Amino acid sequence: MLSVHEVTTAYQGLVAISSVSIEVAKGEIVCVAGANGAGKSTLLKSIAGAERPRSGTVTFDGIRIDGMAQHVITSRGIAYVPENRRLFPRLSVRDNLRLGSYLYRSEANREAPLDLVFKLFPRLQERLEQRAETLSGGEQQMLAIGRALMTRPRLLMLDEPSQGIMPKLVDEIFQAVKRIRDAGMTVLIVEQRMSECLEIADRAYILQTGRVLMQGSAAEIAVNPDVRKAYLGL
Amino acid sequence: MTAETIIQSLASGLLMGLLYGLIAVGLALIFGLMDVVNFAHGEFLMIAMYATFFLFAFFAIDPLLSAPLVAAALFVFGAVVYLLIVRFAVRAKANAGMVQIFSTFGLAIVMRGLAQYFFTPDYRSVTHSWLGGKTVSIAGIYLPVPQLVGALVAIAAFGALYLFINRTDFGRALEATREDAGAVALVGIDKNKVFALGWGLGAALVGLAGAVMAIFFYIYPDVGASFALIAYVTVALGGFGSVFGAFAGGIIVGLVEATTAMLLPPSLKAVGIYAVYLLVVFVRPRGLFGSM
Amino acid sequence: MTAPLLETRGVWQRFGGLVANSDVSISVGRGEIVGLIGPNGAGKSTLFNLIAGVLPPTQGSIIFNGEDVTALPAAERCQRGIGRTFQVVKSFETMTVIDNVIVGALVRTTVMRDARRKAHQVLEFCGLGPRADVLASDLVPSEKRRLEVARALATEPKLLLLDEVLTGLTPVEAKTGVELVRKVRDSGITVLMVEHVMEIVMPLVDRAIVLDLGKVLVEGKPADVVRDPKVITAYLGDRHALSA
Amino acid sequence: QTSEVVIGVIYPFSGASAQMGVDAQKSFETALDIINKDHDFDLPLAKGEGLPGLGGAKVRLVFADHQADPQKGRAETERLITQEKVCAVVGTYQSAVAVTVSQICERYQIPFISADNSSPSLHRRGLKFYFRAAPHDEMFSAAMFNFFDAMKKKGVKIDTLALFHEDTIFGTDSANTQLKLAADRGYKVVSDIKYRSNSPSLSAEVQQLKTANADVLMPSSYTTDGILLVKTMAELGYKPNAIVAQDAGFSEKALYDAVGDKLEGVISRGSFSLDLAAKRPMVGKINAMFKEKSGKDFNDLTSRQFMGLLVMADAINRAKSTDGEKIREALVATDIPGEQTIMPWKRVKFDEMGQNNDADPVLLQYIGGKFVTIFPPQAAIAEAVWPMK
Amino acid sequence: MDTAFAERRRRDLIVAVVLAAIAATVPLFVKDVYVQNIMVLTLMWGALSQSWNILSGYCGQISLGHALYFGIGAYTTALLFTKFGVLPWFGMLGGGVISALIAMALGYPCFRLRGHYFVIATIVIAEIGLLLFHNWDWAGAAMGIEIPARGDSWLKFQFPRSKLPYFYFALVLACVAWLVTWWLEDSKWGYWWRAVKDNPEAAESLGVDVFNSKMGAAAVSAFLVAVGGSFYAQFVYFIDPESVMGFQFSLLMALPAVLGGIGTLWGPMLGAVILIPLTELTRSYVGGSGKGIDLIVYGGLIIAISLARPQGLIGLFSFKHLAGRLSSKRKEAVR
Ligand SMILES: Nc1ncnc2c1ncn2[C@@H]1O[C@H](COP(=O)(O)OP(=O)(O)OP(=O)(O)O)[C@@H](O)[C@H]1O
Ligand SMILES: Nc1ncnc2c1ncn2[C@@H]1O[C@H](COP(=O)(O)OP(=O)(O)OP(=O)(O)O)[C@@H](O)[C@H]1O
Ligand SMILES: [Mg+2]
Ligand SMILES: [Mg+2]
Repeated sequence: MLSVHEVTTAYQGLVAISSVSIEVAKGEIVCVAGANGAGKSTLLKSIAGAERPRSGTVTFDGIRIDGMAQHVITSRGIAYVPENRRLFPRLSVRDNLRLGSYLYRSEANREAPLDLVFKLFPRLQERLEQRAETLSGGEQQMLAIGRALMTRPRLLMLDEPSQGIMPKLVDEIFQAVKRIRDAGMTVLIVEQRMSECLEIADRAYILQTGRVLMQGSAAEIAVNPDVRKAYLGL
Repeated sequence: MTAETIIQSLASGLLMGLLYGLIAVGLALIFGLMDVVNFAHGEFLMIAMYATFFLFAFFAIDPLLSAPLVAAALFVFGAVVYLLIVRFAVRAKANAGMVQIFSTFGLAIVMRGLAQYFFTPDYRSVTHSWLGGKTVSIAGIYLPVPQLVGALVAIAAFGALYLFINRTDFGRALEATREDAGAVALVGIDKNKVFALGWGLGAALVGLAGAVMAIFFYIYPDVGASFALIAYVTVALGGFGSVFGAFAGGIIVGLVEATTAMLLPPSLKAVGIYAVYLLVVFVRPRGLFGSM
Repeated sequence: MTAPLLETRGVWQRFGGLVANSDVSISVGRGEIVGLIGPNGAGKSTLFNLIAGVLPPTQGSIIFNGEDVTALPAAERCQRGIGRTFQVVKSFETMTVIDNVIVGALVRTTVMRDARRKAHQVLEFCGLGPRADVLASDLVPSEKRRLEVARALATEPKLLLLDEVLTGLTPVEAKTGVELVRKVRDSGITVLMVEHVMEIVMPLVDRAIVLDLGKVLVEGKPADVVRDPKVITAYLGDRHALSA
Repeated sequence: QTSEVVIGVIYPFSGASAQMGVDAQKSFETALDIINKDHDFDLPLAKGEGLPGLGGAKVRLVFADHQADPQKGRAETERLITQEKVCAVVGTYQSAVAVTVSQICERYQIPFISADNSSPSLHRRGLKFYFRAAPHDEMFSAAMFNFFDAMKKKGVKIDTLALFHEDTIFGTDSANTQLKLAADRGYKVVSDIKYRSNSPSLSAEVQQLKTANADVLMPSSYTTDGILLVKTMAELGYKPNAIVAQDAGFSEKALYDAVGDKLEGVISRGSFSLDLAAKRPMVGKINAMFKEKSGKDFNDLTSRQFMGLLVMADAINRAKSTDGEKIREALVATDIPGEQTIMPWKRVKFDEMGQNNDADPVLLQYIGGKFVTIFPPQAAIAEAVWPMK
Repeated sequence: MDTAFAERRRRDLIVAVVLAAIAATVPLFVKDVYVQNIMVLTLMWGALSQSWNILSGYCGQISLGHALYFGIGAYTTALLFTKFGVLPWFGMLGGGVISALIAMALGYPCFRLRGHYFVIATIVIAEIGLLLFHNWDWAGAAMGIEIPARGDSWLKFQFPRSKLPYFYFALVLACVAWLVTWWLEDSKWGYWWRAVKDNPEAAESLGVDVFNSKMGAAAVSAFLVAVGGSFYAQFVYFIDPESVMGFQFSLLMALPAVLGGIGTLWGPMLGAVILIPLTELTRSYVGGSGKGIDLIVYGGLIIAISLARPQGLIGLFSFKHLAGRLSSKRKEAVR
């Protein structure tokens, strides 16, 4: 479904990822892990169109999307939840969610995803009229994921969704990701909580200083001794 | 001072206030809601008035009829200004506010220069129009018809804008783009399209105002300057982000102006407006109804 | 036992109808590392804001170092020795990393040379040394959080309030973070920290306070706290119940 | 001998009063045409080409824009003198700018003709190089009060006056003079309204005028405010017995184009009147020349500008030199009889302060779409219509 | 330690000294008074903009009402001199002090305001000042004040015949404004101001006295601007409310800083050096046509510069800023 081929992206000449290739098949949950600064976020940005790759190609459903404007990529069915969330701070929770479904502006289209969001994060339903900026850190994270779901994506990309989320909910989020996948979406997820993430993922990639260090099924990666030592701290 | 004088003054003030509102409604959208500074607002009004004038002078189209035409022309103009100039100004991350101020200030100067070049600095007026010079008098209180119509247009424009902003997804998209122009792409919104439409709409509202103003006001390249500051104060007084605020702001400005002129030498009547603005924001730093 | 460094006495914070903190009374002793945990939206960051003086509490008082600081503005509390980080980072974006930290150092000295030296020390301490001359806006999120810590440390606080500064780190890196906090404590600074990652909190803190729905739910040794059924249902969830 | 004489002309060519500058430009070009080409008018320098005193040297004008800013006026004057080497300067429309322009001219010993500034304080500053051929506001206002006195003698009731003036130098000066004259001659000023120029609305002001309901309304306003004033008066149903205006906006074509229908019978002071053409046919012909350039008839301002340049050129011609001091001497010696002007003046002759006291102002009344002279009696060609319409 | 930083500051100072020295010799070669006039204005606007930059550039409190302080400086000097014979040197100080006090008195309520509310408050306050002076008969009202000039005098700071003394005074003024900025930039105040501009809440948490930082910036800024105003009165010999307090003045004070680089040490001077000659020359050489071409050229250039270099022209002179600009272009994209 998504194919990233030999993508190199740089910030002002500083290469953040170089010749990274990954594949995501329809219905998969793919986890990308790696140390801080390894280039995980950069990879997602390059796919989402927030950064323009210097070279390489990104294809989504057989169509090249690198070089497309970010909003066009979103409208093609890729939802991206960035690390810093980028909510609309002075708009209410309700408006943030409504904007998520801007592309499918009809109440009928809204209901299903909205139900999903409220089922995943009932807290949001209690906070509908509150401004996004006054939400607690964790609530903001829920809203960011919720908003992305409202775009009815086929591919959902999450950058460290567990950040700032309480333990009980972390599990729920990963379970939610699973349910999201079961609802027909594909998920590409960047996570530090590798052990939890690998539990739900089908496949995983490990990045190191801008390159793919390792790839394989989640189960393989999870038992790999190097990974356990270097990334799981075991 | 007789009661009649006072009532007449307040009535005139109210009408004038609604006109200020009409002039400010476009600004309430661009400046108030979209949070983009447009220092050329007065010049937008100026070209709208010229457009009305020339439609009248060459094709004998009455301002009432030409108002939609002028609004449409201004819509295009506003969108083009956004795409050619403002788009780049809002993109500046560092001191975006100043960049907006000065690029639109530059635009204002250019527009005045162009108006002078093409239209000469002569003072123009729409001499005969259906409404021009007509007055209704109720119990000794005179209400000029053009201003009355202007007031109605103002109320309609505010109502429409209010519904548009608060009831449509486009309105929400506009606000979202203001909040974080980079993030709207995350929900598939093209910020340039949204903002170009917003500017077009704002300018179209100025076009309406210009058509109404042309009925009873003189027209020359610098005419916008007289209204620009008042429009700014009107929007800020009502509070950023609030359409209703700008409407209320206009009425308050008109009434305060009329009242001040009764109490102080008329040359100081603007002081009343400014003082009320200061008082309001000192007490409520977000203006009367502002959300930002 | 000496008087605690920080005490909140019956602190309330309401936002309209919402009660973010209700009757919170906690105390933090000198030299302690105290963990403040609790569900999302429990009112932890709000409590930090009350302690640091961003907001005046609706009710209640805050005693720091034996002095009632409830009425003091944030800047003066900083001078008294309360340093804090923001959960949603607030760097000075147009300034370089070193300049960000110098702002903090200037509370203690007005001699620029000293402030600069101090700032460099702190940056090294936090591992941001090589990024000193980068604009803060160019930092990645995890670096920004470290900058928050560095800035706060530069004010030479007696009490440091850390709001989720160790999130987003791989377990290995989190370990370095944990070491950092220990070093901070060893240099004589008392730490009150919010963190959701139990693997970090549990080994690090001397004591944990659990907030739920704005109230103190439980308080005690970390090992006891994580076993508390109330904490498990409200906060940790079943997985942790098993592992504990 | 010099083949070219350069004169600086300094006006607002951009900004709110750009129109004045542009009209002035046309007027000066008309005067230039008369000086440089051969015309059969009984005007100084009309016959023959150029300045005979300087071997037929042609006059060239350099226009400079002061944007109504005294500092810029000063800088431009300096530039004209030092770079363009002008030997004389004519200006400026705004009185505030005339202050600094005349200072600079004084400093460089270059004669300055204040063609159309009417602020009375200007010539009283002990300047040697300052000249004004036209009347100033005191003279204008005096003429108005003479007229009132005369009307009263005829039994017209004129007791109360309402002043309506803008808040820059022109309006302030004018109102001060009128207040003083009113006090001296026993008229009661029932309303003295100073308003901010270019106000977006004048309803409050007009309301006060209406309440005061004086026998005569005396506005001192520029074109923009004049138009708005008249419209607002109509809207609020205020119709004064008489309006006697201090020129400015009330001599502008734009104002009559806009609201002429509401101004039947308005009286304005002026120094020019087209009906002089009946007595002096060249006035009509010169007016036609100007109209061809500008599309407008001469008005009070443009006629004064026209005369300003002519007087200056005449002095340079008689000085037979472009030396400032010599020109000044020639200006001091100026004595042009009224018939050799396009104005209803007695003559052009400067007093020791550089003011021409023989420039009799006239009062004109707007009747049937044009102005007729109604005062003073020796210049009048019609009786005043009172009350207006 | 941090020698690079110390090095850069020293280099700035040396460059400034060299530039000032070069500037000081220019009038020896350029005798044309018109050009000299432009140089005086350039230095004056540079100094004004540099002073404006302290409050608005460094401290981030955008004021479009600085004409008020300019006017107060001009009026204090002119009134003291014409009414009481007080020498302009004292008037200059007096005007500066009065302006600084007024700035603080106004800052007291205004600094609570943020963003556009603040900007509009500054505009409106200056406008009130303008209207009051317009109607204040004792101060000449609309008639303005003409300062009688009778021959050269350093005591009275009057030189009807020469521009040089004005030039050197303006040069000193510009140098003082620059030095004050240079000095403050690496002081507690400088850091506080920038912190307040970027994020007042974070600044407070780091012990920054936000309110007093703004007050300090306002006072310094107003003082220097008022000195500039009083210089202007002496230079032009005539002031009236419109010509020293008009809104245009406030804008023009900000413009060089914005074009050159707001909140930077060199931006205002650089902006003035480009903008002022441009303004003067377009007006002088195309303004006389009456067709508004000067406006088109001038306005077009402002648009072009402010869009092409939103960070200011100063970026052209420094690689670091150049890099910063490139990155900021992308910043809007989601990270
Ligand atoms: N805006 C930027 N400007 C300059 N360099 C950047 C920028 N963003 C990221 N980088 C650099 O690119 C590299 C990869 O960053 P990236 O954010 O992709 O890493 P990451 O794997 O997501 O790390 P983390 O786990 O901390 O989120 C890092 O070295 C970082 O310093
Ligand atoms: N200014 C405000 N107005 C209204 N509600 C607010 C405001 N600030 C916080 N809240 C609400 O108060 C509650 C407590 O928020 P707080 O930020 O203290 O939570 P927290 O414990 O830090 O949560 P997290 O772990 O998710 O960061 C939340 O529900 C939040 O939505
Ligand atoms: Mg990342
Ligand atoms: Mg929190």
